[in-house]
Amino acid sequence: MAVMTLVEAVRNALDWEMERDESVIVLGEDVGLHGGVFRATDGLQKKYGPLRVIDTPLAELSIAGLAIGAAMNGMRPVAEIQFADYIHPAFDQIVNEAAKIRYRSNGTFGCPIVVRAPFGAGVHGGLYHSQSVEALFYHVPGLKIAIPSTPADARGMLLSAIRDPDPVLFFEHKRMYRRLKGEVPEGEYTVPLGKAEVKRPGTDLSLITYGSGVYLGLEAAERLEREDGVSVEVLDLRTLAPLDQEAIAATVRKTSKVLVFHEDNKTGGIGAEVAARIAEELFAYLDGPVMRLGAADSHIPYAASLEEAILPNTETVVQALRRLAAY
Amino acid sequence: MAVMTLVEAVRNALDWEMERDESVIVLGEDVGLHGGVFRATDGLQKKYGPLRVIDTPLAELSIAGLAIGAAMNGMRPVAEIQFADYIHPAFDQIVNEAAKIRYRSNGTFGCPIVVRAPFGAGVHGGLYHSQSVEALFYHVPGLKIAIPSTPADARGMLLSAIRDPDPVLFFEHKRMYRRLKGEVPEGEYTVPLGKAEVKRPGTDLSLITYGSGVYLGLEAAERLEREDGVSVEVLDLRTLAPLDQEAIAATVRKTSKVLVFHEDNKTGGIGAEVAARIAEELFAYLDGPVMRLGAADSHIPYAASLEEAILPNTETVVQALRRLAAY
Amino acid sequence: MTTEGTALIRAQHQPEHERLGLSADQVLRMYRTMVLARRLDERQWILNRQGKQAFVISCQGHEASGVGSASALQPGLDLMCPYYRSLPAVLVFGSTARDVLLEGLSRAEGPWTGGRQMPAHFGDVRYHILTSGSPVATQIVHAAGAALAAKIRGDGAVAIAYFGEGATSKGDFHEGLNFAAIHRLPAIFFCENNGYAISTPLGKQMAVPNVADRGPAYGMPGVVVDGNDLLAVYRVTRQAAERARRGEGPTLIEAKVYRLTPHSSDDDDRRYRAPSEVEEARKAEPLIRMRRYLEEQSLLDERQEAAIQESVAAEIEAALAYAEQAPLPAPTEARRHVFQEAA
Amino acid sequence: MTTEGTALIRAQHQPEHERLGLSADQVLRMYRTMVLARRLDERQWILNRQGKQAFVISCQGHEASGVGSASALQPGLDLMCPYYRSLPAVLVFGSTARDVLLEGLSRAEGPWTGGRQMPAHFGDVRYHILTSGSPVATQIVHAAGAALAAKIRGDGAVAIAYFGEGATSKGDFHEGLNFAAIHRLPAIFFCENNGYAISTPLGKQMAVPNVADRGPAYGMPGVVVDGNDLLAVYRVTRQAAERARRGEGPTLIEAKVYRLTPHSSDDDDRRYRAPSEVEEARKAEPLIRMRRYLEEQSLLDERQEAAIQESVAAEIEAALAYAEQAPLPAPTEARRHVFQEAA
Ligand SMILES: Cc1ncc(C[n+]2csc(CCOP(=O)(O)OP(=O)(O)O)c2C)c(N)n1
Ligand SMILES: Cc1ncc(C[n+]2csc(CCOP(=O)(O)OP(=O)(O)O)c2C)c(N)n1
Ligand SMILES: [Mg+2]
Ligand SMILES: [Mg+2]
Repeated sequence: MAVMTLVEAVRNALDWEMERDESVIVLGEDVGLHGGVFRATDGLQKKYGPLRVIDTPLAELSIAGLAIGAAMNGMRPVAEIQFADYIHPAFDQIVNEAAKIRYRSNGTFGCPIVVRAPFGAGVHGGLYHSQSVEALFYHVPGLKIAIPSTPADARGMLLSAIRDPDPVLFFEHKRMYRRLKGEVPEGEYTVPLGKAEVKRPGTDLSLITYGSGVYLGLEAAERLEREDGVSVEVLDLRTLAPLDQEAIAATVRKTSKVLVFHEDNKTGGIGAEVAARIAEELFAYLDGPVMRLGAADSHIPYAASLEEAILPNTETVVQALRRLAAY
Repeated sequence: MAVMTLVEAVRNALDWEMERDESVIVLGEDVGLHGGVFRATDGLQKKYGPLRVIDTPLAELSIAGLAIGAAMNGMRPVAEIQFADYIHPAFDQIVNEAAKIRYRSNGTFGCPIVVRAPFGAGVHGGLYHSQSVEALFYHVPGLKIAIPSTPADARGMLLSAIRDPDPVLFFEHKRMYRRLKGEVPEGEYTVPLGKAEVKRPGTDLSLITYGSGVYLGLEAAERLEREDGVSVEVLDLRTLAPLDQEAIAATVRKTSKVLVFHEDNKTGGIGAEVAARIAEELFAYLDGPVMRLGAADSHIPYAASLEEAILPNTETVVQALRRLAAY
Repeated sequence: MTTEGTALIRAQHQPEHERLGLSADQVLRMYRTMVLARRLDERQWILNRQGKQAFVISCQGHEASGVGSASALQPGLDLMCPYYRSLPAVLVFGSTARDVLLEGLSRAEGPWTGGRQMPAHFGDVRYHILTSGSPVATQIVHAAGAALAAKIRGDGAVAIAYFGEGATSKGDFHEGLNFAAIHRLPAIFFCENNGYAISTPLGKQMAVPNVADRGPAYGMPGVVVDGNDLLAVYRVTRQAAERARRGEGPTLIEAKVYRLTPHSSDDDDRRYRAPSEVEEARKAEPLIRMRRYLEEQSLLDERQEAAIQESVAAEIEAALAYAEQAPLPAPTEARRHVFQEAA
Repeated sequence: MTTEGTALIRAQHQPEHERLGLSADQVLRMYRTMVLARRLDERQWILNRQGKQAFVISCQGHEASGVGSASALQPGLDLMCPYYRSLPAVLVFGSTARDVLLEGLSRAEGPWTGGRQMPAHFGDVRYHILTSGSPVATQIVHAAGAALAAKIRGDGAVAIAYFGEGATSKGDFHEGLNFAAIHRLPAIFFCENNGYAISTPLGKQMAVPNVADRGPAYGMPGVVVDGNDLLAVYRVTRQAAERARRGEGPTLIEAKVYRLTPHSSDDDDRRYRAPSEVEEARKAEPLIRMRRYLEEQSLLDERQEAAIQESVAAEIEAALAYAEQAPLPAPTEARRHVFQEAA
């Protein structure tokens, strides 16, 4: 096993899959010669040529639309959106086209595309280099949404995403691109979509989260263990759509107290659905309210003093867990 | 008071406000000479001229973008998207621009636009003339979302929306455009945004809903009263963003059993947020799980036999209410 | 007189279809497809009035542009991204009257959508016709993507996108054409300019007289063709396909046509255009025009015309009989195919 | 020799700025604004290296295009939709060194965003500079919308949108220009073509040599101008503004410039362009060019040049001193202005 950063794991997965499967192509802004502004595609154009690693014009609608057209003609395109904040121009192509192609054709066409994008805040990117966009697509039937939180998951899940017969949105937390390092199995190693993972077992409280929330959550859990003697289980959803209902049920049944947490703002976030499901389906197991924590319902400002006031942090997670433990 | 259909109430509101305020303009596809495919703008171009009632090219991105630019230059544009299903090309302009203009300019600019669109299913429109899109915008800070369920609300809320200093998405259920008739106060009559309304008081169960859900809900409530002697309170949210938390709390405190219901598909819908809030903030008042009901997590097919299998109806609402009553 | 001179004179007198290398049989088949499209279209309006088909959107007036262009391509190899007026084109690629009516009546067996979409939402994987939805212009980008795939594989296929002039106003048109031109993709962008987008006339859609004027702005030829003239459409499309297959890149073709019906069965076109304008247009309509050509070339007489009409009518009635007895989609089907089902 | 002849000769020898009706004072002021923009830009790179300003995105190479075009408009009447390289243009409309550095250091008092956005996100309601975000090309449509409002009110204002050549690939460009042309709006679409969109060269962005070639495709003039030539930019922009005010509609202007810096402080341009190319471009850069012109016209000597440089430096240092002591935004501000606050 090699040690890789998150972005290296992404690149490695792309390389592996392009080597293995000729129909895999990569397209996006600056992905070729430049290797991507985060270097996720570094070296791929040199290796696979400009026909398979395509520098597109500055036009996200068409990045998605081209991927869809190529997918309907036998390719497995992996489109990169330079920042998740710039996926919105492609919203129609993703939501009205990619998500509906299989259904509207009565199952005769598929749309096996992956749309990758760096997302998330905490890098002083301001309103337009900080967004979490997963919740905007979450309501749309026909889309899968994956957010790996470790380099190993990133590699394994990206391979699964590329091989998936349906459109997958694959969001990579940009703040974790280089900070995170971890052992990554090489070769044929896949992590299935739709499977959550307990990143830290615990018995008293459940923290259900994903993405950067896993790290804040693990830190908070350790503090609670140390300072309060409270044992927190941290469940990393990994795939948001489809949700791993069994894993959610298992942790709730185990602890009966749950905090759903994400970096993204609270209202209408992924946490709303997770919490609503628990409240409806696992009501009988609950020893307290299903609590939620997310960023303030605000855009994300640039100045550090402002950004910090919007985003959750370990301290706010600890406080929420303590409120929950008090029930 | 005059009796109007829903679409007449919309037209009447536009006319009233264009007469009262020179800065109000209307733009969209076929809104001029043709008067709109649903006739919501019928006669307005004749009365106010082609400078204030503008037939745009077939290009929703720019319909929204033009409205934004005109709003920043002193106008109060009311943009029509011909079907809510075609609002997605304008997603970027609405989400990345309109919603963020006040925040990003530190409060120095505003974006007082209204984007109106007919939405909703049940008219055999298939995947692209049936969508509910409110949940796709619900997560975005800076947007208000209004869905009137009666002609009077439509007129009163649309006047409030046009006068609102911030962007308002105003969705009108197309199946109710002509079926619904009701008394509508004329002249200066506004219904404030952000205020829900109890459309039917009750004591045993709460049904929280909006849009077409109000009608299915009222029918179901009557059946429960008649057949089961169970009293159901029907709360019409009217404005989804911002939610009327007080009204929600009031009905939950009153009945302690709640069904959140909408025509839109369930996962990640508005109901998720409403249910999650109740589960978190009103846990102590609950005598049963917060139940949700919505369409199946599917696209909406054209054939009647298929569409009926996806959408909720009075019977499914009655069944859900009975399950709830059984707690 | 030199041999060359004789050849020249013969060429001048040579009927257009021969000059294009088309046999009498081939043009007659093209004409029959136009007739089939028209009659199928008319039949659907009747079904609509009978309350059997909830919605109709027509190809009437678009028969020469659809048949002429699709006939210049290679079914089975080339790819088509149709729009809702592409009935004549999809018939050329392999779709049948039965397919049309199964979908018109939203039967389970409908090969394009199985009743999940409104009529005229073409898409048949067997014939390389990519699935289409209702949003205008999105398929233009798909055609560029399909052409990109063809170029990467080097399989020699050409992708054609069909769309109206209203569709050219959307960003999809701009981005699709721009990309195709940069990468010299084997694509044809075929605009059927019928002068209206629902009620919106051309002058409110663009400030230039021709959609084709935009080709050069992307670095591709823009060709205007009389969309009522089957053979002219065939000629320019074949040239575009040859160019594409030579690796020289895409072409924008604008066929000037007229929509002979209201926008759809939900539309009342008297609100925005004079009936006299429609009547005027009927005089130049593509079926009459082609019939006259065939008569002038002595390829068609009244008897033969009647035979075609009869065989088309019989084909449609047989298809309709089949479609009417075919079962509606079962409610249990409704939730399938949101995602691929486990094998 | 006739009087006419003499006038002609005089005109031929007349300095370009006089021919444009600009006084010596006016061109010197324009030159000073270019210098101010350049020095402010350079200062921000130093602040970046000092760890004081997290991000810089430059206008270096865009000074003549920004100052020349904005100077041809009427600040206080006309509207500007800037992009992140519009520092020279916003200085003309009223923004100051202090504004720039307050925003560069993300201070609460920053008049554009109060520290909510990255540096170079211009927008000042006092000067009719509409607020800008980071998404490329969206402001092109806003300019059309602002021009529509101006036309409806008949207030004589012109709206100008600034953007790079990369931005022209987005649907926003297409839809904005198309609408403006149809409605003959008083708008100017001003493209600063610096040959790259981050790493992507022009040839991967479009298959035509000039952005301006697209103007006629929308029904508006497309004008190419040497963006290193202040007075040439001024001339074509003034013509476009006059045309707009006469009600004749919009103009697309393409100023050919070169980006003298990496894309931003996060970019390493050696990955995709040769340092020699940058060196070559420096020889033709707009400040040197304008200085030479002023010297040739005897409007500027070394002493005067030194005086300008000194006064600019002093202005910047005073602004920086102010900005550095200005408070950062209070955390309590963070949640404000999502919606308008109750009065
Ligand atoms: C994105 C989008 N917006 C609006 C519509 C509604 N609509 C359907 S067809 C049409 C007009 C299309 O005009 P044109 O492209 O000229 O094609 P035509 O119908 O004239 O053949 C409109 C506005 C749509 N289907 N998609
Ligand atoms: C919609 C969108 N996509 C991507 C980006 C990231 N991005 C910022 S600037 C830029 C290049 C812009 O190129 P161009 O328009 O030529 O302007 P230049 O920077 O060269 O002046 C890109 C890709 C963005 N800001 N917005
Ligand atoms: Mg048309
Ligand atoms: Mg550039």
